[in-house]
Amino acid sequence: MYLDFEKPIEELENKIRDLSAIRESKPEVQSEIESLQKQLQEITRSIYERLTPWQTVQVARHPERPTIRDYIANLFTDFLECCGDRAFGDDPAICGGFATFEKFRVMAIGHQKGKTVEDNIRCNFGMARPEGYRKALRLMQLAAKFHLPVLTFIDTSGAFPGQDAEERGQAEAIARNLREMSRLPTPILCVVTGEGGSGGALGIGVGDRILMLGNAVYSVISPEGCASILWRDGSKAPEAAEALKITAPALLKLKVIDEIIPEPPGGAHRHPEGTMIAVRKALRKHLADLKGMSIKKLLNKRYEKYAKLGR
Amino acid sequence: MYLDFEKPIEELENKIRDLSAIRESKPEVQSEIESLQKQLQEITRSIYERLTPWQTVQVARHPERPTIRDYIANLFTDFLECCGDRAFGDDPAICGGFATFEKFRVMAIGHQKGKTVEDNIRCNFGMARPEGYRKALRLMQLAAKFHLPVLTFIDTSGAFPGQDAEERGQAEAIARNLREMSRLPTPILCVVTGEGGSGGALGIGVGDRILMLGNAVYSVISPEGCASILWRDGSKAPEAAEALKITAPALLKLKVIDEIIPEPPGGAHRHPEGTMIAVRKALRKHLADLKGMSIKKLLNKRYEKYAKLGR
Amino acid sequence: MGWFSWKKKEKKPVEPPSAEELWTSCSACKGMLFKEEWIKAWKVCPICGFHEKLTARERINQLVDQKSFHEFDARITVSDPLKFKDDKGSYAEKAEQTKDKTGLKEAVITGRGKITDIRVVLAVMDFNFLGGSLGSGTGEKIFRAIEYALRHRMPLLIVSASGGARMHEGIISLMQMAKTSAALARLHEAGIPYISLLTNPTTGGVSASYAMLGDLNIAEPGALVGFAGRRVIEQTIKQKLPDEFQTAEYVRDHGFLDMVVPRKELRDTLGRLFRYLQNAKVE
Amino acid sequence: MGWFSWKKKEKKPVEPPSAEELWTSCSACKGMLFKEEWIKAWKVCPICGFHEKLTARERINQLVDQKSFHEFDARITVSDPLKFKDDKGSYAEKAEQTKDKTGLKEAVITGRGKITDIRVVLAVMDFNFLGGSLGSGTGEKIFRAIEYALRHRMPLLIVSASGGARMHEGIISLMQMAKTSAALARLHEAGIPYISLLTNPTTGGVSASYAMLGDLNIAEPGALVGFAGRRVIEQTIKQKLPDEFQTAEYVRDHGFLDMVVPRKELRDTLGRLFRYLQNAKVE
Ligand SMILES: [Zn+2]
Ligand SMILES: [Zn+2]
Repeated sequence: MYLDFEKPIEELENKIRDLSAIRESKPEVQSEIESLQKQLQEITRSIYERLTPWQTVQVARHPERPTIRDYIANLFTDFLECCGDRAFGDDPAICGGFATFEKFRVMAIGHQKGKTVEDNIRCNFGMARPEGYRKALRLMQLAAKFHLPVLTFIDTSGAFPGQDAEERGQAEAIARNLREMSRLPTPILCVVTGEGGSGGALGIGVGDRILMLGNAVYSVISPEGCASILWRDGSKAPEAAEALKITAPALLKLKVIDEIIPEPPGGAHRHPEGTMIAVRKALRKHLADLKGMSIKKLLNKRYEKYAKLGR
Repeated sequence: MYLDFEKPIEELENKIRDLSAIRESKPEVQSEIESLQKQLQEITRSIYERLTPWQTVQVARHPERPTIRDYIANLFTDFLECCGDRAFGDDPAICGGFATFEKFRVMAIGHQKGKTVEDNIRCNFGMARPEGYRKALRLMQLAAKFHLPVLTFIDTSGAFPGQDAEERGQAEAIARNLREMSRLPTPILCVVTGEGGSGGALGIGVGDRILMLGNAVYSVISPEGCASILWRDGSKAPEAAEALKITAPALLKLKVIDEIIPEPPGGAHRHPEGTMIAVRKALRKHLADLKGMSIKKLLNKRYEKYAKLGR
Repeated sequence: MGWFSWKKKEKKPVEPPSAEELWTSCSACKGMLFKEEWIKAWKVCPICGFHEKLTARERINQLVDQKSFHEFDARITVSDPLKFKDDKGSYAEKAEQTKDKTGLKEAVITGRGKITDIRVVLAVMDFNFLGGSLGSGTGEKIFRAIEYALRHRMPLLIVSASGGARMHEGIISLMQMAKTSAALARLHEAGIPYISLLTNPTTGGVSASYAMLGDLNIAEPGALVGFAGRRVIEQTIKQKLPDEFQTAEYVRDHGFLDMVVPRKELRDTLGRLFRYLQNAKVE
Repeated sequence: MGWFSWKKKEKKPVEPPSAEELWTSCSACKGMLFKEEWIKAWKVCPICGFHEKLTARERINQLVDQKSFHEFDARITVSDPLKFKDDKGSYAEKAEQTKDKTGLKEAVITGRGKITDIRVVLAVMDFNFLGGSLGSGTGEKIFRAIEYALRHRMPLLIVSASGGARMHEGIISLMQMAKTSAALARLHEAGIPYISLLTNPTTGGVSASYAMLGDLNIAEPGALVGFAGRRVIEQTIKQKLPDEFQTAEYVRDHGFLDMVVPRKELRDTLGRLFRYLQNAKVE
C-alpha cells in the first residue's frame, strides 16, 4: 500500500519491477535499473526528510507498520505472554509478558494492533479497555516485585470510547496507571512506535525514558478530533496536526521525549529490519543506563522529569 | 413469624394477647396474664436453651433477625456509606462505610440481607458477588491507610453462585481477601451475626477476634448441601447440621471463634434491643483491647491464630 | 466620574429592580427562580434540584470557613508552549480574553483553608476558564498544592470541573495528567488524605487523572462524569446511550464514586469525612 | 505361598499380555489408547488432547528433575476434629480406606526438588485422596511448605487438584483457606515467587484460596476451574451454562489465569517462568 504522497516512489518501484522482469532477455536494462534504484533511494529520502506532520500521521498509522508482535519476534528471545487483569477479563488490545532482551530479563507490554481485519477486530484496533490498562498494571507490578525492568510499546489511536469501557472505568484505569507507574520501583522504558493517542497512550506511557520512532506521533487529541472542535471541520486535520506539534522532533524540543529512534528513509513499514536494529540499539543503551541506577535515584528522577513539564 | 419449634411460644403469646384485649372489661384476668407471662418466659428460655443445631440454623436465618442496617442504626453514630470496588460495580449485598462506635472511629462492613422481598432482591439475599468482596477489601485498605479498625458483620448463606459472579472471579476475590485480611495493618474484629456461610462468610471473616452471636451458625457448607452430598438426601439437613458442628458453643470449643455474644432467650429476632446491648458490650471490650496492641504484635497474633487451627 | 456624581446617582429615587435582576430560570427545568434565594441555595434549583455550575470563588465561599482561605500561586497563568493558533486566532489572545472575562489567571484556584474547622489544602477548578481545561498552568498549580499538602501533612481536596486536557497546549497538557498523578502518588505513599470532589462536568484527561484518584471520590447529584464524550461513544457503538449514562449516580453504581452528595450537605459531609481520614478524636 | 512356587510361576511359558494390559480408552473421546505410550505421554490423549488426572506422584515425576525430590512431613495425616459420621459410616474409617487405596496419608504431597535445575518447594495435590479435598492435614502440610519456602527464600509451586474444602472436617477445613492464605501473604511480602498450577479440577475452597493467589496462575488445557459447582449455578440462574464455562481457557479469557499450558510443555515453561521470577542470569 502506498500513501498518497508516496506516488513518486510507487512509480519508480513499478518501473524497476517492470525492467527487472525483462532483465533476463535484455541484459542491457541492468544499468537503467541501477540508475532508477539510485533515484528511488534519493526520492524516498527526500520525501521522508520533508514529511509534513499530517504525512507523518499517515506513516505512523500505516497498516504495514510493525506491531508489537513484530517487535516481540525480532527483539526478544523467550517471550512468555501473560493474560488477564485478575478482575474482569483479558484485553487483547494490550499484549504483555516476560521477555528476554539480550542479557536483560524484562516485562514487555504494548498496545496490540492487527494487520488483517480479523486480527484488528480481535484486538479492537489497538484501542484498549479498562481491563487492558489493569492487565498492564498487574504485569508492571509483577515486574517490580521481581526486579524486572518494564518496556512499553505505545501504538494506539486512543483508549476505546465504548459504553462498556466507560462503565468499567476507563478514566479510573488510566488514572491509576499514571499514579502507579510514577512510583513503580523498577525501570520503565517507553517507546512510542506508532500512534501515541492521548490518555490511551499515556496509560502505559509514564516512565524513566520516553523514546519515539522517527515517524511516530504523540498527541493530546487526534488531529481530526482537534480540527472538528477548533476548526469545526474535521478535514482541517492537516492544519491541526501542524498546530498540535505531534512529531518526534517537536516533542524532543518540548522535552516530552528523551530520544528519537531514527527510521530508515521510507519508514518502518518499508524497512522493518532496519527499524528493529535501531530500536534494539536504543533499548540496549537505555536499559543498561537505567539498570545502573538505584531505585531511589530512578524514582526521584522520574518524578522530577514530570514535575518539570509545563513549568 | 414463628418457627415450627416455637409453637408453645406462639400459643402462649396468643393467649396473653387475647386476655390483654379483654383486661379493661375484666380486670380479674390480670393475674392470669402475669402467670402466663412467667410461663412464657420459662418456656422460651427452655426452648432456646435446648435448640438443636438445625433449630439454631432456623433462628440464624430468621427473616426478622437484625441485619447490618439494624446494627448500624443502633451501634453507630455518624455512619457514612461508601460505595464501589473501583473496578466494576457497587454490590448492594455488601454494605460498608465509616462509622463511629462510642469513642472509636471505625470502618464497618457487612453482608446486607433484606427484610422485604424487594429489599432482598436488591441486595441479592446477602449473597455477594466478586465486586462486593472487592469493595470490602478496598474499604479495609482505606481503613488501614488511615489507622481505623475494621468491624465486619457476617451474615450470608454464601457467596453468590451465579454465572456472572463466576466470570468475574468469585474465587479470586475471596482468595485475595483472605490473603490481604491476614496482613491488613489495622485491627479487624469480626462478628458472625446470622449465617456464616462458607467462603462467602470467610471472605470478610479473617481477623483478630471472631465473635459470634449465640444463635448464629458458621459452617463450611450449608446443612442442606452437606446432606445432599453425603446423605444423598437434602432432607437430612438436621443430621448434617448436627454432624457439622456449626453452633457457637461447638465453634468456641474448636477455637474457631473467640467469644460468644449471648442473645436474650427467644433470640435476636424477638429481642433486638437486648441483642444490641450485648453486641455493644462485646465490641467495646474487644476494640479497646485490640487498639491497645502494636500493629506488629497484632499481625503476629493474627497469623498465629490461623496457623494453629487444625494443628 | 467623580465621587460626588456617584453619590448623587445613588440619591436618585430608587427604581424597583428589573425582572432580570430579580428572576432567573433554571437551565435544566426552565422553572422561574427568585435569584436571591437561588444564589443563597448555592445555585441549586428548588424545583428540580439541578446543581448549576459554581465558579471557583463561589465554591470556595460555599465550602471554606469564613476568612480562612489563603490563596497560593495566584500569579501562575497560562503559558503557550506551542504558540498555538487555530482559524479563529491565537490561543494567547483567547487566554487573555478569558482572563478578562473571568477575573481568573488559570482554570483552578488553589490555597489552604478550613472546612468545618479542619485545615485543608484546596484546588478548585473553574469551568468558565476555557472549559476548566487542564493546561500547564492548571497542572502546575495543582501540582504545587499537592506538594504543599505533602510538606505540611495537610489533607487535600480537589474540586474538579473540566472538559479535559487543554488541547491548545498539546502534549504538554496531556503530561499534566502524569505530573499531577505523580504528586498524588507521593501523597498516597505518605498516607495523607485526599478527597476528590467531581462536579459537573468532570471528563477526559481530568477524570483520567487526579479526579479519579481520591481516597474517596464524591460527586454532586447529576454531575456528568466520564472519560470519552457521549457523542464520540455513540458514533463508535452506533447506538443511543441511556439518559443516565455518565451521571454521577450511574458512575457510583458502577463502582467509581463512593457517594453522591447534594450541594447543601457537601460542607458538612466533607468535614465528617476528613475527620475519619484523620482518625480525629470523637467529640 | 513360598518363594519356590513364586519362582515356578514366573517360569511358566510367557503368555501374551492381555488386551486390558495393553490398551485403555480415553475418558473424554473414548478412543482406544496404547497404554504404554499414553502413560509415557503423561496421560494426555493423542487423539483429542484430553489431559487425564495425574496422581501426585506422577505429577512430581513429570515435573521434578530426577532424584531431586525430598518429601516433607510425610507423616502428617488426616485428623477428625468433629468425629464426623454420615449415614455410610465414619470419616475416620473412610480416611483409612482412602489411605490404603492411595498409599497416601493426605491429599497433598509436599517437598523440595528441582525443576529444570531450579530449586523449588512443591505442594502437589492428589484428587484420588478424598477428591483432593482440603482438610486440616492438607492445610497444615501446605502451610508448612510455604513457611519452608519463606525460611529458605525458595520459590514455591503449588499444584492444585481439588473439589474444595473437606466437609467432614467442618469449619476446620474452611479455616485452612485462611491459614494457607495467611502464609502466602508472608511469602508475597517477602517477594518470593509463587506459581499456582491449577489442574482438573480446581474448585471451591481451594480455588478461593491458594490456587488463585499465584504471582502467576497457570492451568492445564480444559481443566475445570471455578468456585461454585455447575449444577448449583444452573439451579440458581435457572439456565444452562455454556459448555466452555469454567474451563481453563474460559477462565483465562475472563482474566484469572496467565496462561494455559499443555502438559508436555509444563516442565519447561515452569522452568522458564521461575527464571524470570528470580531474574536469573540469561544463559
Ligand atoms: Zn430546575
Ligand atoms: Zn481422547
